[in-house]
This record gives sequence, C-alpha cells and structure tokens, in this order.
Amino acid sequence: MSTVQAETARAVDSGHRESAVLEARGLVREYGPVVAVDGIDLSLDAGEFLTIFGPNGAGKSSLLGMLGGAMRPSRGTVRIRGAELSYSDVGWRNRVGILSHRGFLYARLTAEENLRFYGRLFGLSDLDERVSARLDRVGLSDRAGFQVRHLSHGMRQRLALARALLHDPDVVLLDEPYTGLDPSAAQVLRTVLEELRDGERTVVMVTHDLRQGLQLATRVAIQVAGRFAWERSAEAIDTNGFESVYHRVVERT
Amino acid sequence: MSLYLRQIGAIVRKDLLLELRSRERMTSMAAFAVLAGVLFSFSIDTATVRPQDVAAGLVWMTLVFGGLLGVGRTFHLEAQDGAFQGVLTSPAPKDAVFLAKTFANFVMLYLVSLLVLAVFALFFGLDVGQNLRWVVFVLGLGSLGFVALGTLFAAVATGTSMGETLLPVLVFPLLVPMVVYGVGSTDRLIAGRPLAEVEGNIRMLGAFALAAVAAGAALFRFVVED
Amino acid sequence: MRAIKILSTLGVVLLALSALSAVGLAQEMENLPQASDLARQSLRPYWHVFAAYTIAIVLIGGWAVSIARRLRAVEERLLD
Amino acid sequence: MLTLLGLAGLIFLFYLSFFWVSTEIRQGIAQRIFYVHVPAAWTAFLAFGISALCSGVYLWLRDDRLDRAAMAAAEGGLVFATIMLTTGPLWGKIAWGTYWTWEPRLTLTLLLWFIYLGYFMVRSSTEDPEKGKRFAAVVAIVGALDIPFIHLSVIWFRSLHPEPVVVKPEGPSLPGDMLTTLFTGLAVFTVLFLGLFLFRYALEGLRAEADLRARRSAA
Repeated sequence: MSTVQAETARAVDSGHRESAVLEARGLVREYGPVVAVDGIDLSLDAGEFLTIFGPNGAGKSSLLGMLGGAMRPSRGTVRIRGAELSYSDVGWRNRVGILSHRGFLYARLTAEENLRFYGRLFGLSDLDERVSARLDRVGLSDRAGFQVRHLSHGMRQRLALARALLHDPDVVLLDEPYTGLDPSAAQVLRTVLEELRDGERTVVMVTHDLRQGLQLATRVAIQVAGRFAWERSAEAIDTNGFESVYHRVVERT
Repeated sequence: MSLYLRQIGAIVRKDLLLELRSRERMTSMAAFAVLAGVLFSFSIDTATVRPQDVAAGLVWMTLVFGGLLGVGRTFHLEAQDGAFQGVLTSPAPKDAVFLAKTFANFVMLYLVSLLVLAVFALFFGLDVGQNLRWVVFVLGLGSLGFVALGTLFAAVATGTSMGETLLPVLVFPLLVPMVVYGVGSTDRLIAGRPLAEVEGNIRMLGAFALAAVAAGAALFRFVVED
Repeated sequence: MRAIKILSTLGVVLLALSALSAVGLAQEMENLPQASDLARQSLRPYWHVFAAYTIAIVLIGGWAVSIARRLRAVEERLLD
Repeated sequence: MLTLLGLAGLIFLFYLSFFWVSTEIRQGIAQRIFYVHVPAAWTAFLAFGISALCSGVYLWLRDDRLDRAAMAAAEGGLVFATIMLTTGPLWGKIAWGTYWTWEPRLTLTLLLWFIYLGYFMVRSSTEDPEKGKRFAAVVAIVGALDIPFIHLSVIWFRSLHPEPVVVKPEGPSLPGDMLTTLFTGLAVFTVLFLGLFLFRYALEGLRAEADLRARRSAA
C-alpha cells in the first residue's frame, strides 16, 4: 500500500510541468455521502495518451466529466494550457471533445444533420467541407443522408467519434469508447486515436478493455476508490503481465 | 451576439425538425385538446349553464393540461443516447439552450392552443369573430408564459426520480396568476366586450410571460448543471 | 444532548398547553349568560377558538418534537 | 434560550388571549383566533422570505450553510402556514359564514404552501443531494418571484367575481388591549420560530458532519 502510494506520488511529481496541456489539481467530486473522485492530480502534455483502468464505481466517469466540463468539481481545479477553467467557461468546451459509450446523437436526424447541428453549436464556419470530410474520415460518406436510427451500432459509434472531433479539440476525452464495437469500427477508432496522439493532441481514455487500453497509451493509471492507485509510463509496462498487475492493485487497495 | 442567435437557431431548428419527424408530442397534445373539448361538452348541463359562459375557462384548462403533456416530455427525447449531454458540453450558453427549447415548445403549444380555440369555437358555438385577433394574441402570451415555466420545471422534474409526475405539483401553483389573467381577458373578448376592459389583464399576462422567460433563462443553468 | 432535552420539554409542554386551552375554554364558558338554548347555539365559536389554538400548539409542538427526535438520531450517529 | 423565551411567551399569550383581552363586540369570542392566525401568517411569510433569500444567495455562493438555512426556514414556514390555513377557515366560518373564501392572503398562503410542498418533494426525490439543493433553490426563487403576480391576480379575480362582503379583520383602530395581545402574539410566534429554526439549522449542520465522518471512515 505505502509503496504504491509513494510511486504514485513520484509519478505525479515528475508529471508536473508548466507546459502541460491538461492539468488537474486536487480534483474531488462528492455525491452527498459518496466520494466518487477523491483528490486526483494529473498533468498531461501534447501527444500524451493516458489510459485509466479501474473497477466499476471507481469514479472514472466522474473524473472525465470534470475534465470535460460536464460536471462541476466539488473541489480542485482544471487547467488547459495553464488557464484555470471555471464550470461556466465557454472557451473550455471549444477545446475539449467528449466521446462516451453513448453517442450524444439524435436518432431521428440524419448523420449529416447531427454533425451540422453540433457544428452550429460550436460556431464552426466551414461546416460544409468539415462535415463531409469527417464523414469521409470515419467511412460514412455513403450514409450521410440516413437517419441515425437506421444505422448500425458500429456506424453510430463512428459518427459519434466524428461528432466528438468535429471542432478539432486539443483535449479528447473517451469514456468506454470500445463498448459494443464491431472489429471494423474498433479499427477505425484505433486509427483515428493513433492520429490524434501522433498529431500532438492530448487524450484521456477510460476503459475496461485492458488490451485496447494499452495499445495506444503513453501513460497508464489504475483508479480505485476515487484515487490513482497505480500510475506508470507505458514503456515501463509489461503488456503480457499487466493483467495480474491490475488485479493485484485493485485487490490491494 | 450573432453566434448566440445562431446557436439558438440551431437548437430550435433541430427541435422542430425532430417533432416534424416523430410527431410524438404534437399528436398527443392535439388529440388531448380535441378529446377534452368533447368531454367538456358533455360535462356541461346546457339547461342551467350557457356553454359560452364557461368556454374561456375550459379553453385555458385544456391548454394547461395539454401543454403539460407535451412540455413535460421536452427533455425525454433529448435524454435518449445522452444527446442533451452533448448539447450541454457544447459551448452554447445555458440560457441560449433554455431560450431555444422554450421557443421550440412555444411554437408547438401555440399551434395547439389555436387548435383548442377552434375546437371549442366549434363545439361550444363560440362567436370569436370580432375580437379574434386579440384572443389569438392573448393565447400566444399565455402559451409563452406557460412554456417558459413548463420548460424550466420539466428540466427539474426530469432530474428527479419522480419524473413527470412531479411537474404539476411544481407548476400549477405558479400558473394561477396566468390562468386568472388569461381567462379574465379571453372571457370578455369572446363575449364581445371592448378591448379597453381587458387591457390591464393583457398587460399583466405579458408581464407574467416576460418574467417567466427571464427567470427561466437565469435559473436554467443551475438546473442542468451536473 | 441539551438541545434534545430543551426541544422535548418544549414539545411536551406545548402539548400540555393544549389541555390548558381547554381550561381556558371552560373558563370562558362559565362566563356565558345562562340562557341555555342561546348558549348552546353560540357554543360553536368557542369550539372553533379551542380548535384553532389546539392546532397551533400541536403543530408547533409537533415540529419541536420531530426536530428533537431527528437530533437524537443524528447524535447517535455521531457517537458511533 | 430563544425557544424557552418563546415558550414562556406562548403561555403569556394564552393568558392574554383567553383571560385578559376584552371580547370584540361584533364578532364575539371567535375573534380570539385572530391572535394565533395573524402571527402564524406573519411568521410563515417571514420564514418563506428567509428561505427564498437564502436559496438565492445559495445559488450564487454555493455555501451549504445557506442551503441548510433555506431548508430549515422552509420547514418552519410550512408549519406556520399550516396553522394559518387551518385557523383561517375556523375563524372564517364564524366571521364570514363560510369556511373558505378566495381571500387574497389566504389564497397566497395556500399557493405558497403548495410551492413549498414542491420544494420538499424535489429535495427528497433526487439521488444526488447537490442537485436536490439546486432544484429546491430554483423552486423557492421562482415561487418568490411569482408572489406579486399571485397577489395581484387574486385581487383581480375577486373584483371580477365579487364575493359576499368580507369583514376586514383589521379595523383601522384596535382597542389597546387587543393591540397589545396581537403584538405579543407576533413577538411570541417570531421568537418561537427563530428558536426552532436555529435548532433545525443546527440539526442539518450535525447531519452534514455525520455524513462527513461516515465518508471519512469509508475512505
């Protein structure tokens, strides 16, 4: 227990840089008597890809919610490029893209209409080209005129991905993006995420899928009971032995 | 500013388009209006009461109950697939979201209220002819006030475990003044009284609608915050 | 703990007071003119006054007692 | 302390209103309801006022203490409004010959009662307490904003449908002993409310502390 905490503390210290794109300090989120997130610090540079694993109820979604401005922290601060963000900050929402296992899509709008709608909310000017380029990128050009309810789950998820990245966010937050994806959709997602990482974006992903989670990560954390119980840079991780590491950390904490 | 208006426009367009495609809410509200007209017709003993005398009150009650039916579902459609979360995490200000949702609801309810008026004119033999424009205007103000409060509290009710069943408890006490002013002016306009007699009522109705919209726009962000 | 005692006392005394108001009522009734039929007819106001005061007392006392009970529950939780 | 003062005051009020004050001639004994009815109404309005004010500032500052005060006041307001609403008809039946009239203040209190019923329903039916606090505050604020409209509209409503002549309860000049009793009543009810309100507020504070400890021991 104590060694794990010490390691975590060191990892956090070494992660603290002034140039950090996304930085969180002492984030806490309480729901009445329940503490979902219990003091998390993190600091991520451009091009970093943090994967967070953890059992159900560890507060992973709450953490993402706070980073993405969907949820007001009970305590603590979030900064993007050094600028402290408040919950009512509109500019924040321009810099963050959120993709959850739910698509945030309207079933009775077509794929194109969904993207256009969100594009208008984000105040994007070059909507026509942008929408068609994104649809093309996720392989849905031929389905642009289909209502979302007529699309398969995999297609919806790809469309949701296009929606989340429509405004070219600096920071991309992913909550269980692989849930229920067919192999080809998972492949599209993986390629897009890889491009994001290599294109100097900052990505935070929450997932249960150990294999998919490790594939792209530059850093890995295991969240248990609202805290990072374990954190490493990806190079230091033995991919094959990770599963036993995970179980050990979760059980010990 | 123009971005603000564009954002409002986007949400309004999206809401109306969705309604046009699903027709869920309009259908239920319209069916309710017609059926209420039928039931009310049978609930009045024409030997003792002249239907025209009570019609104004019934029009407003139909509007309130029918409106609750549609407005209460405002955020249900949004909640499917978490779409409303997408709207809330977009840079659109919360008051813009509220104004847009209110406006879209207003368009729907206003259409229904005109239908209600037509239905009651038909079933109760109302002669609205001479003050028609003003009756239509009064119904518009009423719909606006109702929709503003309804949208705000629909968001509250959707966030609770009781859901829509909570909505009437929250909204009805607040709607009393609207009903008083609305019925007061509609009643007299239908009876062919001069406009001057109801000017005060209409002004109060307008003030009520304005206050409701302003309060909703100011408070909505506290309701949808997570 | 003191708070609970105060509140409980208050509640109990208030409830006892409702009995007192009955005494007050009786007192007033003795002052009535003894024209028996008339008196019976005008008994209703007395009854209403009595009911009103009782309601006031019972509600306030009930509130006090309920606060006291909840206070006790919370203090037990805190002592655990 | 305040509460004990209130208690002593209440006994004194009883003494005054039962044994001391002279009976109003026109309305007879029933007029004595006045001395609980009016103070209860005043206290209810005071309580709801405090509640709405604290709710508004709560949304602004997000200090839990304000929310606790708002809730404690709302609960008291509900209690005193109930007194007002039940004693009113008891008096009205004798003074006006009918249990209920749409008298403006009676109507306003009734609607406020329902608004604050909604306030507590909203609170108790949210899983996330923070959300419940915000929702309740919104209800309280909109309710407070609605008061002038309700009040004006009820007056309006009555002018359209005149009721049988209502005996205005407060004559412009009350005899001295009645005035004294009334003011005693006002003071007593206010003090009682404030005393109980403070207890209620302290209760919420303790509850929050108990929650906090539970949270700590769980972590």
